[in-house]
Amino acid sequence: MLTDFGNIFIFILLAAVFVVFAIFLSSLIRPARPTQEKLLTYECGENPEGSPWVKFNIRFYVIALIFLIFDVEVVLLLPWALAYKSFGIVGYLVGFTFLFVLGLGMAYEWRKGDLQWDRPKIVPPVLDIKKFDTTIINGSEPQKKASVL
Amino acid sequence: MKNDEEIFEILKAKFGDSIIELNAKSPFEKVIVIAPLKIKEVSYFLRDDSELDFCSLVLLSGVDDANGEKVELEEGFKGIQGGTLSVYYHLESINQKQKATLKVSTSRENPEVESVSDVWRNADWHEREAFDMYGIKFLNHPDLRRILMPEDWEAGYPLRKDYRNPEFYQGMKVPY
Amino acid sequence: MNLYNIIFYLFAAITLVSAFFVVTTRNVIYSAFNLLLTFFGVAGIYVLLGADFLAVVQIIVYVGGILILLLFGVMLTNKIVNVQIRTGATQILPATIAVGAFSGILISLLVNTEWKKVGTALPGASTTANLGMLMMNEYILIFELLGILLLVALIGAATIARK
Amino acid sequence: MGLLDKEFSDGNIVITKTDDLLNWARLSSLWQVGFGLACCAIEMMATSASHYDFDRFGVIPRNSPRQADVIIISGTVTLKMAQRIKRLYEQMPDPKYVISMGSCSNCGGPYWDHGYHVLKGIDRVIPVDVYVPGCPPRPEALLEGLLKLQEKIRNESTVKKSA
Amino acid sequence: MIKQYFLNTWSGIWTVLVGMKITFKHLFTPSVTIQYPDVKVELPERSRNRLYVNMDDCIGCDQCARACPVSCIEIETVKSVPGDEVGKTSNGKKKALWVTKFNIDFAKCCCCQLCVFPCPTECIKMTSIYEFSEFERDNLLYNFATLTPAEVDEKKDSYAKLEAEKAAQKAAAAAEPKPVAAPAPEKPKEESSNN
Amino acid sequence: MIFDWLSSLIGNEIIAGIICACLPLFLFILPFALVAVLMERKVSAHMQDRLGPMRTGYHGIIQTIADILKLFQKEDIMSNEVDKPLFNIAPVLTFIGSYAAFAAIPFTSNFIGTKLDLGIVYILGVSSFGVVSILMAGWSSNNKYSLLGAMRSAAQLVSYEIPTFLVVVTLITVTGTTSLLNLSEMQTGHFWNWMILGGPGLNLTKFLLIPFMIVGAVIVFISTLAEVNRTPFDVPEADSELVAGYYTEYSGMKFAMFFLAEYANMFAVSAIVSALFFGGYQSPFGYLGNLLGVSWLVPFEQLFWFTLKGCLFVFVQMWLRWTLPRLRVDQLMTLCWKYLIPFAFANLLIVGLLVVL
Amino acid sequence: MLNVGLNHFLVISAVLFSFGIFGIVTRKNAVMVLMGVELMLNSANINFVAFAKFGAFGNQGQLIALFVVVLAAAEAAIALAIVLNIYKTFNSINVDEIDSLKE
Amino acid sequence: MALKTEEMVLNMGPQHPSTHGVLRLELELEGELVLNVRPHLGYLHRCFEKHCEAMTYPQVIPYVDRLDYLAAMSNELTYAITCEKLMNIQVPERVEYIRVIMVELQRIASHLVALGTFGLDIGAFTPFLYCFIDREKILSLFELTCGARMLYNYIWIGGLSHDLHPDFIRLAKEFVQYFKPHVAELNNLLSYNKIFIERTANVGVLPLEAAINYNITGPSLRGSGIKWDLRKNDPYSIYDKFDFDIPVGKGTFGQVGDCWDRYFVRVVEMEQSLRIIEQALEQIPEGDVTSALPKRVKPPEGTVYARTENPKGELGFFIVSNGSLNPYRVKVKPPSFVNLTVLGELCKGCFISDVIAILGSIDIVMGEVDR
Ligand code: SF4
Ligand code: SF4
Ligand code: SF4
Repeated sequence: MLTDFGNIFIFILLAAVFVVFAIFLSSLIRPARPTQEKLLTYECGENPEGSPWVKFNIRFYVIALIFLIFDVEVVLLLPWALAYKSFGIVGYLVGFTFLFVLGLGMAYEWRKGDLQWDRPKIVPPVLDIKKFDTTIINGSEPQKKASVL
Repeated sequence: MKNDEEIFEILKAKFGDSIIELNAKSPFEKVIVIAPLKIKEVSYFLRDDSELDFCSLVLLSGVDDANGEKVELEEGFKGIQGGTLSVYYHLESINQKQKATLKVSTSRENPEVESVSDVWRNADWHEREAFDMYGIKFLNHPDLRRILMPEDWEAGYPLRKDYRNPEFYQGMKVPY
Repeated sequence: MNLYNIIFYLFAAITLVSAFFVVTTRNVIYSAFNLLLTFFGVAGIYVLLGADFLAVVQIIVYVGGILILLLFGVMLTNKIVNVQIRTGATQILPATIAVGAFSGILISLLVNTEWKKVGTALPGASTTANLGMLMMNEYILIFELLGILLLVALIGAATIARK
Repeated sequence: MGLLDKEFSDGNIVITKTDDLLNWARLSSLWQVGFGLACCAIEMMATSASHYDFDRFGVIPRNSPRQADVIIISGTVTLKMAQRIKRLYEQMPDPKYVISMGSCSNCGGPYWDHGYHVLKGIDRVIPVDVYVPGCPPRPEALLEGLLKLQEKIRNESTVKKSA
Repeated sequence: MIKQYFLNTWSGIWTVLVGMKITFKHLFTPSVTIQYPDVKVELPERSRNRLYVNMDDCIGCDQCARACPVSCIEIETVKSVPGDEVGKTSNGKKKALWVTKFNIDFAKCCCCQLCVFPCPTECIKMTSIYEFSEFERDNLLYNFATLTPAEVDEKKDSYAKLEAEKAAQKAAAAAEPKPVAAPAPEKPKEESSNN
Repeated sequence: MIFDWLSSLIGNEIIAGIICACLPLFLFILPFALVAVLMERKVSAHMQDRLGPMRTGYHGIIQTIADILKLFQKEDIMSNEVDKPLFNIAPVLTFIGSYAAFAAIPFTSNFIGTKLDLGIVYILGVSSFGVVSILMAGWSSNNKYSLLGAMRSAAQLVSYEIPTFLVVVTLITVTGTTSLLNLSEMQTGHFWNWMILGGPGLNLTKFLLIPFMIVGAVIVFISTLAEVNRTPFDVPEADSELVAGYYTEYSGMKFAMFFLAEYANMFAVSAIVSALFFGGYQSPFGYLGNLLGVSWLVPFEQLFWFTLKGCLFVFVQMWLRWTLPRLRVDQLMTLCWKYLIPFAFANLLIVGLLVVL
Repeated sequence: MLNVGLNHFLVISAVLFSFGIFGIVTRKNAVMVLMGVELMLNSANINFVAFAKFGAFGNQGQLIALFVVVLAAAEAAIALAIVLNIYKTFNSINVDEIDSLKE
Repeated sequence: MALKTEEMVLNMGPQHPSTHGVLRLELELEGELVLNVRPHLGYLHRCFEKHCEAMTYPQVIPYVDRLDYLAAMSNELTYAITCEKLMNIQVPERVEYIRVIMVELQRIASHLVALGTFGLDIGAFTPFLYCFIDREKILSLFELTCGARMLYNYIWIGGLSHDLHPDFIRLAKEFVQYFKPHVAELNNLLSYNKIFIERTANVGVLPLEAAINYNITGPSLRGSGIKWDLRKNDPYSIYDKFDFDIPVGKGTFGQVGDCWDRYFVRVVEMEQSLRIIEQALEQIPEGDVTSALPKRVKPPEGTVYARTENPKGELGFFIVSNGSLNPYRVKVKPPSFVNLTVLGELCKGCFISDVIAILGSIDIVMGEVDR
């Protein structure tokens, strides 16, 4: 008996076998001439400084956190979406409430700025110099905001 | 708009002995010669005085005057001893529409000039370049390293007139 | 020994072996990647149990969500510079004995209990819709509560992480 | 040890045919390290731009040397750069080829005499397959150099490339 | 705020569509590619690629070598002895030097054309040949001198003989022996300039 | 069903299954990848007034074969610093992730790898293998560019799963099925039955649905674009920033596998978009086979339309790629979380309401 | 015995559960502890589903399992956020160390 | 954010697709954020200044070409002007006109590369190739005139190496007509593209004060909103005869002085150059181009500094002459070099992708930076 998932399993196995086989086949004819330099990590021709395996940016993490919650939410919605029609408007309202609650969460995150990448306010280079008067050079033409779109 | 003489007079009045002379030898530009260790003060004044207002440093260039004695260091090779290295500063004021050229000269054996990289930020790299090419030491420079040549270049300062190329660098033959 | 059994043993092996590696490999990253196999194996077992929706959910949530989060967590919280990310383990021997004993008892209990068995027929083709109906009928409150739970988790997690 | 590392004594017909096929593949798909040095690099860019279109010859730039077959040294190689180029070259997987484009990489070009910081010819660091003269070489000249290189590859055999 | 939000959405979509329209239009414009090895465009007459020296016209004056910033031209000449028939240039000048060596190293040449202008006989020229890649760098050193090595030796010998004769004559003529100046090709005093 | 037919022919389901699994790989993906890579180069070339590969075969038609054969001969570098087991597994996993999706894609009405009811959900699920494999590749390469690329990629892929999911849920509310086969079957007949035009049937709801379906289709297209890392969402492998992203360190055949998986993915997502909104394998005008009464022609027609639609979307992907600059990482996230997801959310709610009313 | 029945699944789930516990007690890394928890949750789910099939639950078992998955996700999110927070405070996620670090 | 991720030092370059040659940037990263950028130069240090000391004045010109190899004509003009100032040579009218035409064409060509590669850095490949197609047209004009595509050795001290080709004026006019719509196309394809705007507007804002203190010149300075163009403010050659505008950054989509402004200044500058070319093509007088060439270039003793507005900014030559045939010292004021100094300042606190956008927008040429 081969169920639908059995087929999928065969697909997966086949994919693995295909890749392994292709790589194996190529190993029959490809050369292998490792040298010291060749085995260095590539970094634009420079010596890599330090390992890349350092702690990583938290931003990605928060994204993944939020994602996980939404992921399960959608998973919960799937059975709902298949079934709610039998319950008419009540069924819809159930899902609506559910979505609404999560929408609240989303709005909260939005307000709190979690959906956007933190970026420190870029301080333009400040120098101990006096303000520059452009009118001397530019003349006093009004600087209007041109809108292209 | 002030001409070179006027600028010289203003500076002379303000800084006295630090301003050495107004060199008008060249037919094209007059050069105000300044004592090497006073250049920073003068620069600050030049930049901040509203009459002068030299807001930007156009160019900072080192020059090997090669006015010392030529001595035979090794066989067939002439070195130079004594004499001076100079640094030229070309300044410009955008608002006042005026230009000025400053010059400092310092001894070849121990070339030390006050750095102006605080005054004009772009002087930073120009000074590093002058250090790289001539070995002029800029005092109080934030980060005086070689900039163009490799940092482990040991054969001296290539734009000096008595520079000689090494035979090998990191195992690579240098001359043709 | 039919195909079903073979596949069952296969998945059981995948699950258990990889789970074993998860808890014993010293490299956290390896553990995390082994977890992938475990989740996959468990998904296979769900399939064998006729819970296809759950199997897919397992892949989506565990592999696509939790595992990624764990990987990020590992990458984020380990000083990996120069040191292999290895974590120490404590009290291996006592733990092995205790856990071994515990699992022995558990297994014998489970096996020897006479579970009330009802038909072994596979549930109908689409479990998903069934689940949906069930959810809308009997577990509607839980469904909404889960929504609130997720909201709280979302806000909580983000708040904690942001601190 | 792959086939490309072995030596074959003489012209077995199958081997020759395989040889031809493999050579054909290598020569028609020369991926280049996307990498420019100086003025010649601009001509190299012009060569890959619409008017001359490197892509016609199957040459596409890959930024990572790991996936490239040919490195075009396009411009002045300074002593500071030479070690990096050597490393880049080394990091390319075999079989790999080098085109030296322009006077500068051929022998220091206009800088051969007084250039205290110019490497007088890239062949002092890495083996060169084709020298393309010119300063800068016209795009056509570079293409011709490429054709020459293809010619060279066509006549290669799977015998180890003398590198 | 809200308006900005929708405006952003709209301008995002719209400008993308505008861009797509442009690229789509280009999909059907004929390509500008020159199919090089099959089609070779004719280069303009002034095009500067490989140098060519018409040795029949070259008088070995060394002007070009001195004008070259890269010093990639190497010329060696030997004076002709009176009996030799060196030949004439096409504009009628009489040649006085045997050009024993006329090397241009195209591995160094930067195609700047500075050597072309000072040539009195216009025999060094830029051509439109650009296809001369080589597998070996040494092949890029072109020798334009037409004399064979044997001939070169012969010319050198005969000139040395002439010199020796002259020296002998001088020695005979002069009361005390004077050191003979090393034979050097006659150098015109004038500096090379640009036309 | 081909599978049933095969198993009755051979008499062994496993072998039939294997053959069935081989079919898309060898009959479809590999040829498609060959064509698509060439197509990419040709399309980009002609958009840029160039010609593209010209010298291998007539107009370079066998360029990709040369590429593959060459990659075959390339040395496989594994630098000292890499984490060898993971480095080797990553390409396999990548390809598994992209190939497993093909199991549930209906090529014709009677050829589909598996008649899984959960087809579309399953496809979205297995794509997470891709995420893991990318993290694996990036991490094991021990290269900063790789790791940066992998991190970006993972964050991007997971984020963009949400809008896709939401739109899929929207569609489920309309159609009540999660199987791509059923979904395609529903859109049979003529193109006005396609989901983009409100689905089958002729009533008010259908017309009300049209604008929302278009919004949904756009959202799905954008987010699938992001899921296959195509411009303008190609930040993970942004070649002007991160050299080659997470496969910077890969060479030779392993790199080829990433490449293959990328193109397979491209087709997979195009197929999904077309199956969801554009009738899948359905012909827009009815079938010639039905008209002529030769029923064996129908599957071929279906395959033709399916391929055509898939390729059309692949073409649009390429078109976009050669038109647009790329976004920055944070903008990518902003686009997803602040634009696509809210839109998809609202879309879902409105469509859900429309359907029950 | 080889024919797969309920007991087989129960055994698997029990072993998986034990591995989970083993992980929790032996590993010091907080993330590893979390992985152990995930294993345990999975084993519990296997039980639910197994009983859904063999027992008298019907599909309810599956639904409960689905809820457990959701809970697990929420738990993982919160727990990892906490781990992160701990890490920020103590610069370590070694459970023992944190134990001794807090006053 | 309390969590400090460890700093990661990432080398970008010398072999990197968007460092425009062989610049090496050492980025200190915290995740995606850039904390610090340390440029390392010198990978293309070709000892230009040493060569000058060994060459005669005319022989320097080929080397001058190789400074900013994207704008060789402009470099030659600057050098020629400097030497002419030193020797006090007045060049004929026609020469001036031809020079202006050439230099403005070169400005367009150089800007095309700048814009194209900027697009490439942002990720748009196609505009890059469109730019190169147009550039190729300009190069063919140059090739027609002096035979070389990139490095011309055309503008000599006191004159030109060749007169214009008889076809030149016609072809140049054709080019001007051909090119005009292409600017609009580039704008539609790239400049006004929402993604492009998002990537460049409000990124790398360079305030005017800083720009002037750093002595940033050229389009990068004008992007910060000041009409400072040597063609108007310190006229050389015959620029005072032409009617053209100086575009400045207006902060159309963000703050004044962001990447988009710098970019767009270049676009508008191309249009203005077209205007200059059109006028010059109309007014060009007849005459001889070689009449003022000095027989030998032997300037008197002295120092001189002269400068012009190059595509990249203010290029100047400081020549110390000791009265011999060789310059005693030639110091270049390389605009790219100076403009690059501000990079570290601009990149603090932005993302990796922004570094590339900023670097692309200040448009450097390594040949000039390293010399
Ligand atoms: S050969 Fe000529 S064009 Fe090429 S890099 Fe050297 S100087 Fe520049
Ligand atoms: S073209 Fe220039 S480099 Fe070449 S030989 Fe003539 S003068 Fe020398
Ligand atoms: S300048 Fe002309 S004639 Fe004189 S040596 Fe050179 S090529 Fe011969």
